[in-house]
Amino acid sequence: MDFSFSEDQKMFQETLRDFLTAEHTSATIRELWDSETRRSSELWQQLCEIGIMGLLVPEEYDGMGMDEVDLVLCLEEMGTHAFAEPVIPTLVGTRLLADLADKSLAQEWLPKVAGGEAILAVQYPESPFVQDAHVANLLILQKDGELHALTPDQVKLTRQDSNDPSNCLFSVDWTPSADTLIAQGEEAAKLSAEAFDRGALAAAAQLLGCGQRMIHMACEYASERKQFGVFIGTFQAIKHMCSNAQVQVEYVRPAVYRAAFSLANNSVNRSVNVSMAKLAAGEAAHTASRVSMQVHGGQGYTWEQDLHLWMRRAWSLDLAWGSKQMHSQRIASIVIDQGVPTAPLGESWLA
Amino acid sequence: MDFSFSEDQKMFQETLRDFLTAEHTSATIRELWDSETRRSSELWQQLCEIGIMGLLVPEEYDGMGMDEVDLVLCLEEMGTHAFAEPVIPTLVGTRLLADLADKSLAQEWLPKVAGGEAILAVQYPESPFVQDAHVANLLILQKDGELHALTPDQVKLTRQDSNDPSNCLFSVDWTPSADTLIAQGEEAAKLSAEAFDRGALAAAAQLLGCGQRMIHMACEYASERKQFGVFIGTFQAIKHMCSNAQVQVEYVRPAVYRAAFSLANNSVNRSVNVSMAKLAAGEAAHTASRVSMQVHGGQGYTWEQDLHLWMRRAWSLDLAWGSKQMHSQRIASIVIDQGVPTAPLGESWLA
Amino acid sequence: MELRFTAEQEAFRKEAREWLEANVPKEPLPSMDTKEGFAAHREWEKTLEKGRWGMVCWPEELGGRGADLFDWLIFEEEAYRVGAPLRVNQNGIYLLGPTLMEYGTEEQKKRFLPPMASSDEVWAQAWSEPNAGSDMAAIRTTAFLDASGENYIVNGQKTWASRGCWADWGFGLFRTEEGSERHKGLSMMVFPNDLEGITISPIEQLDRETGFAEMFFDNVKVPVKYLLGEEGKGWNVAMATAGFERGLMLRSPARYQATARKLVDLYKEHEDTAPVSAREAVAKCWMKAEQYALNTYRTVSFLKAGGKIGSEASLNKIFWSELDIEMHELALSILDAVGEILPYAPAAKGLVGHWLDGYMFALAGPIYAGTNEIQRNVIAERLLGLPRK
Amino acid sequence: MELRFTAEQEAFRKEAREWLEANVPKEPLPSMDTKEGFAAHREWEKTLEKGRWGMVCWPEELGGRGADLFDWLIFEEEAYRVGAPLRVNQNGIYLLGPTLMEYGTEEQKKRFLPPMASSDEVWAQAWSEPNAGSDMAAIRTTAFLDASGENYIVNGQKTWASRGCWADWGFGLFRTEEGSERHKGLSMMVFPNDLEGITISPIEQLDRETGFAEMFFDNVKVPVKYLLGEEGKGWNVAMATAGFERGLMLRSPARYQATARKLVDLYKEHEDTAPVSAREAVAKCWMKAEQYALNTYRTVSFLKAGGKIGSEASLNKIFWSELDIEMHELALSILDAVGEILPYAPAAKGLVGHWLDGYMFALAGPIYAGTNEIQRNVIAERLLGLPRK
Repeated sequence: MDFSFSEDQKMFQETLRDFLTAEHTSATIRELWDSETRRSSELWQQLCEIGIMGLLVPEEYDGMGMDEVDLVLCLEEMGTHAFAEPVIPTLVGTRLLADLADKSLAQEWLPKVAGGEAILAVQYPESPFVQDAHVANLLILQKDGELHALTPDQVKLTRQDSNDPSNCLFSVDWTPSADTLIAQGEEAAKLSAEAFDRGALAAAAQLLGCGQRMIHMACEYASERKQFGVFIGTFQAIKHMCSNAQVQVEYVRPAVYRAAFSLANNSVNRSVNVSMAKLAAGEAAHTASRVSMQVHGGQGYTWEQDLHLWMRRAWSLDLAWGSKQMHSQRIASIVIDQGVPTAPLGESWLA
Repeated sequence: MDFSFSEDQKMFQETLRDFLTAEHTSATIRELWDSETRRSSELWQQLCEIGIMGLLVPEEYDGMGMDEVDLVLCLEEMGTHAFAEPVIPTLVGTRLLADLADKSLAQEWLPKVAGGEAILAVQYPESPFVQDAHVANLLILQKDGELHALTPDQVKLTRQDSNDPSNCLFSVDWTPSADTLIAQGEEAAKLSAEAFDRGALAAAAQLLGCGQRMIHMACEYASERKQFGVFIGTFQAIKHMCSNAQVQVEYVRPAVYRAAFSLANNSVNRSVNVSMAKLAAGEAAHTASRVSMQVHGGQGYTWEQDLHLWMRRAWSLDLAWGSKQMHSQRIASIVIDQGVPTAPLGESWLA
Repeated sequence: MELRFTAEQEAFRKEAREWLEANVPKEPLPSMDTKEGFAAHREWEKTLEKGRWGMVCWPEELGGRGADLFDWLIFEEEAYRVGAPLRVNQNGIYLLGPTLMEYGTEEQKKRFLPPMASSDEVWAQAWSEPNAGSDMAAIRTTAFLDASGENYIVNGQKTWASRGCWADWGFGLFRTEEGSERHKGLSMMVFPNDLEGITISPIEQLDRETGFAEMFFDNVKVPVKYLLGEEGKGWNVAMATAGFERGLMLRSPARYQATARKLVDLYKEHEDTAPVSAREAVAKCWMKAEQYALNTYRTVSFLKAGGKIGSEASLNKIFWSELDIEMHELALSILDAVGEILPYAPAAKGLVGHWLDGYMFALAGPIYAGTNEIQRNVIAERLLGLPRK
Repeated sequence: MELRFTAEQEAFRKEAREWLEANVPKEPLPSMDTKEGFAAHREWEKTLEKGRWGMVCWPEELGGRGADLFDWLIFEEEAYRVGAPLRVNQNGIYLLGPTLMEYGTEEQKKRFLPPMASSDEVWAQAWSEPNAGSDMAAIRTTAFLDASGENYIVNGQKTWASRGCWADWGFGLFRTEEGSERHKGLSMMVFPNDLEGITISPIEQLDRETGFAEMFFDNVKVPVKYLLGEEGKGWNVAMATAGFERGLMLRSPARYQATARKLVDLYKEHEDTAPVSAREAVAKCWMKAEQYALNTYRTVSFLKAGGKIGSEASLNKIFWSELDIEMHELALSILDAVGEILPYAPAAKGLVGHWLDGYMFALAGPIYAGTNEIQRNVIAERLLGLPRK
């Protein structure tokens, strides 16, 4: 029993932090918003050099063969920096391809993923849209319980602009065929469920970082802004709203880490653990948004102030990979209808 | 269109206020708690002398033939003073007897009610218990859609002690017979529905007074208690929690008065208007309880401090005549399933 | 107590409904915080004026109907019922108008009210300054009388001037007494926005529209006749205006009742997929909108009987701003994954996205017109009597 | 990271479960805040001691098992699983015990820990005073050294002394330096409750039980050997104890997980009549209990790796106290009209009423061990770095 991260895992996070702090400022985000694809191949290359995209790629495909526990602090760090490049679908697609019974797609694509030459998009039934379909080199799509893999020339995309300009959503028109089919029946169901949980965990981790950052922004602003002759951070109203948000965010942390462990070990409670992480993270980030906005006052309502970059991230991450309400209903159905799968207070409930 | 009360109505409230302030202190409540019946025939007599119990009794039965609008401020005042004598069941029973097709019971009992010689108890299906059955001279009970009237010798009572010692609850064992039957079929259904709404409005009005009083108690305490060298009422945390409670209570007021008007005029929206009043009053009183308790700190947690007398009233009034959850579900079913009975924003929606 | 509308009120409602149904533009106007939207909304004001519906409770000579506030509430209900455009001159008709009627000279009333009623002159408000937000008494923009005694010379900066980009006139609070502090020495003034020395710079808000502006004053000459109320007593005048803002007029109940009814419809459309908890939550929102309306009718009864409202306005401000957010959050949770799509995106089909727009706007509610934290202080100290220090 | 229990931990759990199932009284004990309940609970402590389950993470020579805090958490889970009695000596074993181990002299440890472990000596805590509640630094009860230098002479009044009515010993904070103010000049001391000059007066609480007492000190002689830590440095010692109280030990996660599971069962029993919104609310409570447990395991991992916790304890205090109220309110709303019936009423059938009892107790949660408002100040200033002034 040990909840702590290894030195390697923490160092990985620090490397990423240094990179994002230097290369991915709010000015970068605003520039990307004004760009054609809203995605940066330079940032993607650098990310791959750090090793993030090869992390989940098995060693036989030139990757590092590591797991979600190795990754989760990095995902959190991306949330801290409102980093929105298509990391989540690519990671989810990576494991999906690696886990296919037929290894040919993995052989073709995973070395490219590890090398930063391929981006993956993954559809899941809980959303009508596909994220980052416009920059994906391979799209893994679902229809009638089947999984299909398509190349960009095989799909027609319609852009669906989101409230979060960093969130690139598309409706995808496509036709399934025997050539595109990669899994069906039980295999497809299992892979699809795992993919969804993996995406949800990743989004939860980013929400955690994002929520914590918005609280810090609020505290910084409240320590600089004066009204009534004092820093507004001295007012209990401000203090207590920040504290309440912090309580929520703090309790998200272990839920996210536990969900990462559950995924890495395919625990029997994987789905409910992931849903808890995603729901709790979505709610905490929402509280942090509201509090930070209120602390910033009118300033927070301007385009110029950076807060909204993070608020929009929080909103779109909350809706991605199952919204709060979807996960809340999934938890209810597992906890109430199916009964908690472990014995009441006992056995390996933690994992 | 006029939301204001008449001078007479306000004067009635003031008379009651003076009486309760003088004769019904927290010491009175504590004494009653230690008494056999927890009810005071002296207080009841004085209340009847003021005229409260005859207010709803039609003039032909020696009453004043007035309505819920004339009454609602007095009910609120009772809540302010945590006055728990069996006013609500007696008022509800009064109108029920008056509205029966067969007038013989009204002729027999209503002059006694107006004269302070009879107390009524009324059962309603939303509760397994009957309030004040032990002091009632006539019990109006329900079974299988029929209404029955029984005298104390015809029932067997089992005391069910409540968290609120002022709330005297009983399970009632009884046998319906042709002799006890007073209404059935549509008549019974109509009278029973009206009785329930009338009881709920009365409880809502008492909750309103009770909630407001608990906020005032909190503010008084916060203006006297010092910590950190200042009155605790100077802390924003205390101020803001009291303000939030006050916002809630303030918006209950017109909902309660409107429900009284709807009952007095048997408006088409009577039931949903009553449910709104009861739900809003229950929630506001609950918030006021929680806030007042928190402001009082440890003091509020003692038997010695008076706050809990009002807290217990709020709890038991909330559960009486349909709980928050019951009324919330009734509102949902009327507003969502049946559709709002008035046109969208138009016609006489207010009444 | 009589909560049924009179026959006259019902007739008034009928007339309003018929006129509105015949005259409200079939297509929603573009946002009033864009140049073309502002013009379109000003056009709508002229249409209203022609029908004598601009401010029904204003005197007939101002294009009103000399009606009471109940009629105004009824008109608002009917306007929201048919989805009439919002009021581009709200700073004028709802806030400055009532203030002028209370504090203005006869000359000022004659000069300003008619073109306000017709929206020939649209008004911006200019309270806040960069360092005077919640703390409005920290105002530093000065307006000192010049040697001739004919003009105030205004210097400084205002911010969050709503409608500041397009409006013709502005009003605000200025420090007229040298060396004065806090609430003292302030005066309320109106001014044409095109005076020499005024520079207006739009503030780009969350939705990239510019409903607000910064206003810079560089030795701007404002004639003394534009002083509203007594010199040095501006704080009281401003508080009266703020009371209108927080309280009765800025946010008429029909606005929230209309949203609540749309929310019920939205829920019914999505009943199969909405979270089970949404059902009671929707009903509760509907109830709160109703409570807000009831309280407004109650307040109007009280005013009609000669009552005055003061700090009670703070209760309103908290109630409507929190309700607005609650309703929009709930709608977005019912819409689930499509809730983030902008109105013009194909999948939004022109409707979904308006809940998002509404939410973005609602988020500002607990901030403008005095943050809800300030309102809670007011309630605690003035209504509940908690000690200031 | 390894979130599976080790084979040793599983074996420990099995042993604990078997022992508890064999030894936990079949009938719940009377409340520990009644005379007979206190005695019965002390008896249970002796049973625990015999099985070496009193404090599993204490050293073997104190009747413990030299186990780590993970084992303690596992033991607590198993204890709540079978509904074992609560710990009457919690002020001793959870709060003073760890403090003694950190600040006590060897002699003090030897003198106090063994009878604490066996509950031959049950402890009361005596922090608060009538004018020092949230503001604990306002303590006025004095303990000045007498001329001989052998005794402190204690005068004053403590209040909210939990278990004060029946406990054998007490500990508290006293002002030992004349003229000192606030956090300075305070010292932590232990004392037998039957010393001459101590008068104990029960405080009747909401449920009419007397879990707390007032303690009056009238020239009470407390030997200097009962000073804990340095003279004048009592604040630091007390803060360490308060950290245990708010943080890890006072409220073990299993307590809330057990309540959450009961809540799920209650909901299932009443699924037909419960409000539709209760379903998601129940699931959310279950989730929060889980989050609290996870965070505790995380904290223990951190401590095991040599970390120290300070102000983080304030986060815990808010989380468990609010969760406890949330769960009990939800249970009462599911029970609806029968929710107000006392446990002994016939219709309560012995079960329903316990949710009410639990709720009454939970209401005190945001108040004791430092009000949640104080905790929010701590979080804001010490964890988030917001300015004090």
